[in-house]
Amino acid sequence: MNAEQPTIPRIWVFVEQQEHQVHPVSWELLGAAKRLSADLPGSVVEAVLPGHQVADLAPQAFQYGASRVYVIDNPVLEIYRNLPYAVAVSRLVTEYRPEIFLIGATTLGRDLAGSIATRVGTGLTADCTELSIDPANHILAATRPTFGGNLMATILCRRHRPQMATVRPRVLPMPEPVPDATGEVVNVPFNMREEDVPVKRLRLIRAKEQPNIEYADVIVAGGRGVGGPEGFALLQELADALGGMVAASRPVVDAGWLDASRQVGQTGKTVRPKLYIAAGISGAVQHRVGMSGADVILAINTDPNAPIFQIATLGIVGDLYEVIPALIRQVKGQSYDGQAHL
Amino acid sequence: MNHRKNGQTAPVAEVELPHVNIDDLIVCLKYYVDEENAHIRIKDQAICAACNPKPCLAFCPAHVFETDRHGRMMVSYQACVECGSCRIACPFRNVDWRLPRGGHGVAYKYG
Amino acid sequence: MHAVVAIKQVPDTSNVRIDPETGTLIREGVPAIVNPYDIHAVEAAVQLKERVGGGQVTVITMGPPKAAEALLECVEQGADRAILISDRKFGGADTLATSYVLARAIEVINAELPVDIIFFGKQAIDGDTAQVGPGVATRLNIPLITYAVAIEEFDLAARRAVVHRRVEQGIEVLETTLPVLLTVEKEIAPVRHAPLPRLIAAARYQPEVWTATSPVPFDPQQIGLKGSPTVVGKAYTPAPRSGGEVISVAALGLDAVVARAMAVIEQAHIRNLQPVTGVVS
Amino acid sequence: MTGRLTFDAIVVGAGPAGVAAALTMARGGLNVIIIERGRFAGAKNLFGGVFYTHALADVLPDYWERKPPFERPVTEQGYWMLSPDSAIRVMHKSERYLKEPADAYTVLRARFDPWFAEQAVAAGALLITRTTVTRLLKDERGRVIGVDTDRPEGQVYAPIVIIAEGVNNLLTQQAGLIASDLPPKYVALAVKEYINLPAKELQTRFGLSGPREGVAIDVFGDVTLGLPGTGFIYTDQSGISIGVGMLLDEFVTHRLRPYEVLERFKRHPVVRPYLEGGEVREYGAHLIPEMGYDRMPKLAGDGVMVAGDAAGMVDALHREGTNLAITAGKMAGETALAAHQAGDFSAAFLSQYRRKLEGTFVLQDMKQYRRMTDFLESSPQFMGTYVNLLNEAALRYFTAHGIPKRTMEHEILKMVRERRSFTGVAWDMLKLMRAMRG
Repeated sequence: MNAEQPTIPRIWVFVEQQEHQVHPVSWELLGAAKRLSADLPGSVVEAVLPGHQVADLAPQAFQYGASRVYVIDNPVLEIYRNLPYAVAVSRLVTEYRPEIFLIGATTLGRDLAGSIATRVGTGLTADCTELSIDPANHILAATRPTFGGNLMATILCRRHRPQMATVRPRVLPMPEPVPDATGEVVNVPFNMREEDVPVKRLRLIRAKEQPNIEYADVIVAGGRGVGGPEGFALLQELADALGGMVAASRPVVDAGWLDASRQVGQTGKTVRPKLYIAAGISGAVQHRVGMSGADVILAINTDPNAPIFQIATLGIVGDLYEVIPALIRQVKGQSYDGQAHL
Repeated sequence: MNHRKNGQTAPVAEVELPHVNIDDLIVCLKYYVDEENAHIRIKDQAICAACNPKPCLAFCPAHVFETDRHGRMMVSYQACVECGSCRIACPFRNVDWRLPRGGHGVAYKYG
Repeated sequence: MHAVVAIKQVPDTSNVRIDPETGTLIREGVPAIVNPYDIHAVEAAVQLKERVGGGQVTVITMGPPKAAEALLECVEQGADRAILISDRKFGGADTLATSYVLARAIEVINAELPVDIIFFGKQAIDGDTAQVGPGVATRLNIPLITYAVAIEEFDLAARRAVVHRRVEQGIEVLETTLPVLLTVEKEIAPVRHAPLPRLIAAARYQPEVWTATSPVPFDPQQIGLKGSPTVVGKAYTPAPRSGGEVISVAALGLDAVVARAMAVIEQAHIRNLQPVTGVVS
Repeated sequence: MTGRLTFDAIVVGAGPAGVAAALTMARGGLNVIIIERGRFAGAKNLFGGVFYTHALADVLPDYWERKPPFERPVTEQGYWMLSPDSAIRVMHKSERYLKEPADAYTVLRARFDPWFAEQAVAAGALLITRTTVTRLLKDERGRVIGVDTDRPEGQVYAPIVIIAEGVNNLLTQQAGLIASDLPPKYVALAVKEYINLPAKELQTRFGLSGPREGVAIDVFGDVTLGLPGTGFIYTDQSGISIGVGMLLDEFVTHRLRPYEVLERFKRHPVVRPYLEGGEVREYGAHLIPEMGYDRMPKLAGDGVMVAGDAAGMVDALHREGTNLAITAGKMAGETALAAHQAGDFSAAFLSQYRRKLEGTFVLQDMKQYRRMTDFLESSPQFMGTYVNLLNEAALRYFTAHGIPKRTMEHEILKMVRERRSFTGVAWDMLKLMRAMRG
């Protein structure tokens, strides 16, 4: 086998593509791998790209920081299925023995990572939000929330390699691509046949789902201060502009302005969006327990003493009917339409 | 119903009670909400609309009852602690109150 | 038809609170429940049994003796047999060690009565790793379908099933051979109110208890702390959220306020969002 | 499943009354099922009371060896009489309270009730939780023959049903033992908070020397804005139970929010220092039946008996309830045993349940204080005027330095006369005596 220089610490990133579209988390991970690499002397950042006829995606991986891309090309990899992907990637891992292997904590990544870790017999830290290199012993410190976000745990994998982690999408910043970056493409032979795969995809139903605020990345929530059901049309417009969903506090739902499935809080739902805009919500504890896990909270309220300001990233004392239309204009000008911008 | 004579009553009206946001209190309670079945319902909204001064808005210890701005009585049964006050104290017996489905509703941790 | 369901007893994280003084978890009074996804897995197994006209549902868990309560709830829900895998030696297991123990137990159960389908909840709400199910499928070398939402066909004679699975783009319809391992979403089967006779049966049921050595030995190198490559370096409570700046339209004017708000929205870096639903173009 | 689910006896509700009944019957060899709607026994229970052990010892003589999860023994008890800014405190502390087991303990119901239910299970009773009894099953002659629950295949049959459903007496009404709902003038609404405090801190504040001492305080006067009702403060192991209860009618009439009345109590200058820095871990509300002896339901019908709050077995004056419930549950259980022996489940046979109770403190006390609720409701001056008066008199008394004592006494008397005429006072005293005597 061509396991050249096994002493080079390789930091690998799994490049997730479906229908020839790379999931942005892969680039976020390459950015993270670059940062880890700086703390791990002599290390290199490399990407693993399985699929069918995907070699043309390799240059993107170079632009986001990979010095080498392992392309595994086989028709059985055209549509993601656990077995062929797990076998292909595990073989590669066994061959090159990377030091660290990062995978996006997406539906696909979560399906795949556990299978690879089990095949290779190594440790896996799932669903991380923070990665760093422990300066004392040069191992990966992977931090993840647990107990519903109430506790953070930093997990170490001391003796087994690779140190595997899946990382949530969008918790790490998107790196700036370097347009003329290049690197080496390694074509990895993989000869599984379709008849060896026990699972077949019969069809894909591309369906709009039922609205579920628990999965929304952007939430625009309104409270009693919105004044009535009419005001929610305005919030909906902002939510649409940001690619998000509208939610509400208890009084709004009690008043029948919005459906109970939209209620955030102790007797409603717990949400954990990237961005939570609270408009006219005073912020009783009952509401705050349902949304304080949001990454960024923007609160708009006329009452400067509203408790929501105690937890807001930015609090705006003002009339939401003045602030939100102005925000909508700005946001529309910058096309936050919820689509990927690559 | 109340046979107390005026003048003997302590001057309750003069007392100012501190404002409490009930949501801040019920936040510490554990509920197993029965999403499908509301165990409290208003029998006839017209009766609530005509009711004055709607005592349930005050006496309910979980502030389950609230009117929207059109005067409709809203019931957030999810916050109910199942005391049963509304069942017997609604002046028009207009509250259809049953016990929540087994295992649902409030579950006290201390009691 | 023989279905095995692996479940976990978890603290109800929706009720976990942080002590503001000490910054530690308040565990007192936090109820232990069957992991919410797992109870749907049990329900799915029971409904499948009803659909094919009979069979057995075996439910297993690895955990402390108290986890027997969780098994009893599964018996109420319709499980026929319940096994508690409990031993101090299993303590401290990470996902790799846990998947070893469950896979080994399923092998033993399979030797007694061949297993056609294995159910897991999609993840446990205390750890949220979603890794044990995939690990067990890999160890047993059987097909894995995660995030299953429906079983369209289940043909014991032909040894095949058609399963719906939730993915970012929509619903994937997969055909698989049997046996298969599914990790399930709640939609797979709504949990029914268990019949009273089942509650009475469960109240009188004693789950089997398996230890690290009996009735079958587990490899001591692969269980508990020894079998776990990962360790918790440190655990801490996230700093309580504190408010940032509060600015007012009256003081700064609308334009300045909106500019600051846009900067905060930028901070959420939501520009590279994948749509939650719909087509990735 | 086929075939009826049949037991010797069904108990509805796993509170103190139901568990005492089930325990008694299980020990007597009956096949008993207890059906409880909460997730566990005690999940729906809340009280602002003190638990008296005498009744427990009666059903479970070795209870102490079974390590009941009590909070603290009551080694000091008494009354605080609040005016808006002051308090007169009459507390009794005695060496004689310091014994084990003690006569009275503070208790948290979600901890105590599961333990008590476990004792019944250990005796052979079957406890089914998370199941709500929706109605009584009757035969063509109207005799109770079982219950229906909200579970599929949820009908259970037994020749005897003991209703211990608590204050919301839906089944008691269905059984025809009481004609209608309790009117809000005979029901108290109590709200309570459990406030967490480290045991050491708690002991310092209340002057307790360790975990084997505890305080129970009944509070009158300003706590209920002078309306009929009481407040209470009890020390738990590492926390305080604090609450206030008033007749539901008072909340209705005066449009009071119960939690705001409680908040006002907590902010009282005399109360606040005890709670400082504590964290509210739980809030709850519950009704207390105060219909008194004369309005109690019939206690037995054909195939059915009722015990505990459902039967109105509360002595509000002495904040007793659980002990009445346990004793009544035991008597109902014994009656059921006798009925099985005789093969007679008729109302006539089961009426010996009531006769047994008449021989105990349960009905004797209730009879004695039969007029208490009516009295307090019609004489609010006991809660308002007199308590304020006492406080002001005390203030004069303790601060009247340099004023001739005769003048001070005169002033105090004048104060009394301004608030209430002497004849009024005499009349009140007479009414109070009558209410106390029954």
